[in-house]
Amino acid sequence: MPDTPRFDGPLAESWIRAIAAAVEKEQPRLTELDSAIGDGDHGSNLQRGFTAALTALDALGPADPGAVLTKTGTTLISKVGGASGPLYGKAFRAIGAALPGPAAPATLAEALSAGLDAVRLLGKAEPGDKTIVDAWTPAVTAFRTAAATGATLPEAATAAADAAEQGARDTTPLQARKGRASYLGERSIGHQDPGATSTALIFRTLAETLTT
Amino acid sequence: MPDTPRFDGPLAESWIRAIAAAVEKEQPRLTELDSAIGDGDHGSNLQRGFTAALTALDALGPADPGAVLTKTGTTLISKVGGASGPLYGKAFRAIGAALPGPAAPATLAEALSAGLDAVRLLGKAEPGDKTIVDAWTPAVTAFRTAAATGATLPEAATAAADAAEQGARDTTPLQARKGRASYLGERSIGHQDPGATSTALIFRTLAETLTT
Amino acid sequence: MKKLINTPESVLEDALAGVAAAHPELAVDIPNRVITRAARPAGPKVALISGGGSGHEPLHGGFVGPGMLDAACPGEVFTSPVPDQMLAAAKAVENGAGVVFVVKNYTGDVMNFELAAELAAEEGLEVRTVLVNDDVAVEDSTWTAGRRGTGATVLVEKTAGALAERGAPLDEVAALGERVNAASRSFAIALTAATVPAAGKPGFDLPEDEIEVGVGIHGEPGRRREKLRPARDLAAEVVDTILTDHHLTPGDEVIALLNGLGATPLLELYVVYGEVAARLAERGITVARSLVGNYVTSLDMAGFSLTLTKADTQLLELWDAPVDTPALKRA
Amino acid sequence: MKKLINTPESVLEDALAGVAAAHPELAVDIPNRVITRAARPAGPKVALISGGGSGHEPLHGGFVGPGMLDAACPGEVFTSPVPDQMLAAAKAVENGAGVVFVVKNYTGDVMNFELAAELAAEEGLEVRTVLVNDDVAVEDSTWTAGRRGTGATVLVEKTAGALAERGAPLDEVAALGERVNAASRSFAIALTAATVPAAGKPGFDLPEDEIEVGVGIHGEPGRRREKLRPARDLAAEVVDTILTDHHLTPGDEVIALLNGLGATPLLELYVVYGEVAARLAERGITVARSLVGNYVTSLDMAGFSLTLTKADTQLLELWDAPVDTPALKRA
Ligand SMILES: Nc1ncnc2c1ncn2[C@@H]1O[C@H](COP(=O)(O)OP(=O)(O)O)[C@@H](O)[C@H]1O
Ligand SMILES: Nc1ncnc2c1ncn2[C@@H]1O[C@H](COP(=O)(O)OP(=O)(O)O)[C@@H](O)[C@H]1O
Ligand SMILES: [Mg+2]
Ligand SMILES: [Mg+2]
Ligand SMILES: [Mg+2]
Ligand SMILES: [Mg+2]
Repeated sequence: MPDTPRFDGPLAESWIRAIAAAVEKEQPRLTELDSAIGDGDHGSNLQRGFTAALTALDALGPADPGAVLTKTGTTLISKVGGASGPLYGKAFRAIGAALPGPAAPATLAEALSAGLDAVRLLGKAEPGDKTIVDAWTPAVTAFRTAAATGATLPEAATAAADAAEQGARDTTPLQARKGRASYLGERSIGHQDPGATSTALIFRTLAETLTT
Repeated sequence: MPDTPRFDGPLAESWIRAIAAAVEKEQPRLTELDSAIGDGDHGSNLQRGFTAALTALDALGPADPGAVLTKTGTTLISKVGGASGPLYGKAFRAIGAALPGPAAPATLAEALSAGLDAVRLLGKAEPGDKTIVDAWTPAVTAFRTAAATGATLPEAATAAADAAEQGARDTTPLQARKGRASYLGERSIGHQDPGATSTALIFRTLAETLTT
Repeated sequence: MKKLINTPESVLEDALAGVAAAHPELAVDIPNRVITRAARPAGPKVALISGGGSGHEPLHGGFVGPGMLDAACPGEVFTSPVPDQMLAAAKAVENGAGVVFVVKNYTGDVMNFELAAELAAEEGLEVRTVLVNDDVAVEDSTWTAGRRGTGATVLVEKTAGALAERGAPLDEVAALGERVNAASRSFAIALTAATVPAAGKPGFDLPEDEIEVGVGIHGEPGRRREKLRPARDLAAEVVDTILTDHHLTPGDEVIALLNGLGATPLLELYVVYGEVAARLAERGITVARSLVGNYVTSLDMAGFSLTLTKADTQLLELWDAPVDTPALKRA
Repeated sequence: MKKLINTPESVLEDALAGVAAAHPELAVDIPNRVITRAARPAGPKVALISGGGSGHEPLHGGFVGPGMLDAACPGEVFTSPVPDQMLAAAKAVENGAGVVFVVKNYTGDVMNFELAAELAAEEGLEVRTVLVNDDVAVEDSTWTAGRRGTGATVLVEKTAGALAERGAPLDEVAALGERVNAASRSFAIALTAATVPAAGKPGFDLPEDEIEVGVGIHGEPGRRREKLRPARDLAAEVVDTILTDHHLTPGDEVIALLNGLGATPLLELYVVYGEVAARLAERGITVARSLVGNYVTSLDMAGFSLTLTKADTQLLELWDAPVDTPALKRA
C-alpha cells in the first residue's frame, strides 16, 4: 500500500510539538486532578519535560522517527523527575527503539505496545491499578486491532485515542494501588487518574497530528 | 494621738491579700494595656507574683508590717521575672525595711517614698517616662502632704490613690522612654501605661484596706 | 503564600547558591544539582549517595560530609531528582569501591534511582540500592506503593556512612543500611500543611483545631483527622502506634529521633520528647540514644515525626561514630 | 492556637523534662529552672551563665556545654528569668574563678540579672555582666531602653565560652564578651507573628502580603511594615541597614549568622543566605565564617535575622575553637 502515509521523522516531531502544546493548554486540569489524589505537580512535571524536549528536538534537527522519539524519552527522563518522568521517558525511548525508519500502522502499533511494556516493566502496575497503564493498554489494543484490519494511520490513531480516553475515564471508580494516590486507599475512588488522563492526551494528540 | 489606728502587721497582710484579689480581677485589663504597648503579660506577671505572695504570707504567720512587706517583695522578685517583678519586689522590700513596727501616717508616707526610691534606683526612670514612676510619684506626694496636715491613714491613702489614678491616666499622652514600650517610639502615645495602672491599683487597694 | 524566595521557579537553584556560600566544606555543582564533599576521601571507600525532592532540609545535602554521605542529589521541591543527577554524583564520588544509593520509598524516587542505577551500571559502576520505608502510617501491602521513607533515612545515612568511612565493602554497607531500615519505624502528626512555592497554597486544608494523624512528609494524607489533643496524648499515641507495628518488647533498646517537620518550635519538640520518653519508659523500652530537632522536614509544616530504631551494639557504635556534616556533627 | 503542649502553664516545665530526657550530657534542675553541664569542668575556670525568656530555643540551654556556657536560666515564655535562678546557677557552677552573666538588653532581663548579681555578691561570688545589644532596629538613644539583644548573643557566648574554657581570667572573659558585642550588629524581618502559648493568639496582626521590618525576637515592632518582596531585595536591605550602622569598610572580614526565627524552612534560609553573601560581596565585605540555621528563635515566627560581627584573628580563632553543646558542635 504505497499510498498510505507512513509515520516518519517529521510526523514524529509534529507529534511531540503537539503534545507540548496540549500539555501547556491542559496543565491546569492535570494539576487539578493530581491535587485531588496526588501532589498536584503532574501538569508542571509534563510541561517542564516537553518544553525541554522541544529544545532538544531543535538541536537534533531533521531525523528519523526513532531518533526523534528516543531523544524525547531521554529528555523526559533527564528533566521531569517524579513518577511520570521515568515512565513516559522509558515509554518514548521504547517507541523510538522500535521505529528505525518510517513506519506503517502495524509497525507503529508494535512500537506503541513496546512503550506500554516499558511502562509496565518499570512501574510494575497492572491494569486496574489506576495508572497510565489503564489508558495506554486499551489504546494499544485499539491501535493494533485497527491496523490489523487495514486502517490508515489516522484511523488507527483515532481509535486508540478514543480507547485511551475511555480508559482514563474508567479509572474514576478504581482504587489506586500504585503511586502516590495509593496512600489514599479508598479515598482515591471517585477521581480520574492524572497519568491516565495525560496518556489519553498523548494519544489524542497523535490522532490529531496524523489527521491534519 | 493614741486613737489614730496604725499601719500594723494584720493591715499590711490585708493590703497584700487585697492586691492579690484586685490583680486577679483586673488581670484582663492589665493584659490588654500591656498588649497595646508591651508584650501582654503584665496581668499574668502580677497574678503569678501576688498568688505566690499569699502562700508566702500563709507560711510566715502573724508578723510585723515590715516582715510582711519584705516577704512580699522577696516573693515578687523570686516569682515574677520581667520588668515589674524586680521593680515591685524592690519597692515592697524597701517599704518593709522602713516599717520596723506599726506605723503612723507620716512613717508610712516615708516608707512608700522609700519604695519609690527603690523603683527609681533600679529602673532609672524619670517622671514622664511613662512608667510605674508616673503613678507612684504623685501618690507619695499626696500621701506625704496629707500626713503632714494631720490626715488619718484612710484619708492619706485615699488621697494617694486618687493621685496615683490621675498619674496613671496622665501617662496616656506620653511617649515611653523606658521598658518595652519605648521600642514603639511615637506609637506608644495614646495608650495608658500598664505599670502605672497597676501602681494605681496598689494604692487604691491600700486606701480600701485602710478604710474598711 | 509568604515565603523568603525570589521566584517559585528558582527556589532550588537559589538555595543551592546559599548552600555553596555557607559551606566551603561542600562542593555544590549547581547546574548538575549535586552536592559533594569539597575534600575527596583519600583511599578507596564505598560512596554513599542519597537524594530526593527538596523541601526536607537538612535532608539530604546537610548530611554530606565525613562519616555520612558522599553526595546528595536534590530534586525540585517535593519532586524526586532525575537520573542524570545521580549519575553525575556517582561519577563524581565513586572511589573504587562501588556506590550505595539510599532511596526513600516513593514511586518517583524509586524509578529515577532505578534508571540511574542502570545508567551507572552501563558506565561500569557497581551500584547497590538501599530502600528506606519506615512510615507505619501506610500499610505495607500490595494495595499500596508501600510504606513511605521518612525519618529512618537519617539513621541509615548515619550508620551506613560510618561503616563506609571505615572501609567496609560494598555489600556490607548496603546490608547494614537495609538492616537499619528494617529495624526502624516512624509515625508523624501534622498540625498544619506545607505550602509548595510553585503551588502557592497549602497542600491540604486542616481546620484550626484538627490534626492529620499519620501524615507524610509531602503532605500525603494520614490515617485520619482528629481534634488536637495535649502533647502527652499525641506522644503516647505515636509511641504506641509504632510499638504495635514494630514488635519491640520490654527491655529492648532504641535510638529515638524526634523530628520537627519544619515550623514547630524547638520548645514544643522538647515538650513532646519529654512525653515520648515517659511513654517509652512506661512501655519498658530503653532509649539508648536520642536526637531532637529538625532533620527531615516538610517545608513549613508544623508537627513532628518519631522514629524508633531497635538498637544493638553495632548500631550504637556506628551511631556514635564521628561525623562532620552541616546538620550532624559528632567528635 | 495550635501547639504541641500539654497546658500553657506547664510549657517550660514540660520542655525542661524533655531537655533532661534528651540530653544526658546536661543536668537539668527543673524546680530551680537551671540547666548546667552534667560533667563539671575540672580546674578553676570562669563560669559563663546566660538566661532569658523561653521561646528562643536553642538559646540558651542548647548552648550549655564544653566550650560555651556553664549554665542557662530559662524564664517563662518571653519573660525574663528571676534572680533566684541565676543565683542557683552561679552557686552550682562557680568554680573559683568568678562568674560572667551574659544578658540580652531588655529591661526585665537587665533588672533581674542585676538583682542576681547583687545576691551573688552577697554570697561572696565575683560577678561580671556582659550586656548584649546588637539589634540596629532600635535607636540606641535616651529615648529608648536601648538596642535589643538578639543574634550576637550566640557570638558572645561562643567566643567568651572558648576563652573561659582556656582558663582566661574573669575580667578578660568579660572584656572579650563586650568586645564581641560591640563588633556585632543584627537586623530581623518577620513574615508572621509568634504565638505565646499563654496568650493564645499571635502577638501582632500582619496582613497576608506584609512583613515587619526590624522586628524584635519577642515580636517587638520594627521600623515599619511593608509589602513582602523577593528574598534578594530583603537580603540587600538587611545587609545595607547593618552596614550603615556598623561602619564596616570594604576589605573587612565578618562572621555572618543567618538565623531563622523558628518557622522558616531551612530551604528558604539558604535562599536568603545566598543573597546575603552576594550582597556582602558587592559591598566588599568578606565573610570569614558563616552559620545558617535556627539559633535565636521567636517561637513559631517566620522570618530571619542577620548578625554581622567584625572579625579579627582572635575572634576567628575563638569562633573556631572546639565546642560541644546540643545546638553547636565543633571538633
Ligand atoms: N507504578 C506506576 N505505573 C504506572 N503509572 C504510575 C505508577 N505510579 C504512578 N503512576 C502514574 O503517575 C501519575 C503521577 O505522575 P506525577 O504527578 O508526574 O508524579 P509524582 O506522583 O511523582 O508526583 C499518576 O497519576 C499515575 O498515573
Ligand atoms: N525602667 C523602668 N522603670 C519603671 N517602670 C518600668 C521600667 N520599665 C518598665 N517599667 C514598667 O513595667 C511595666 C511592664 O511590666 P511587665 O509587663 O510586667 O514587664 P515586661 O515589660 O518585662 O513584660 C511597664 O508598663 C512600665 O510601667
Ligand atoms: Mg504528582
Ligand atoms: Mg509585659
Ligand atoms: Mg511529585
Ligand atoms: Mg514580659
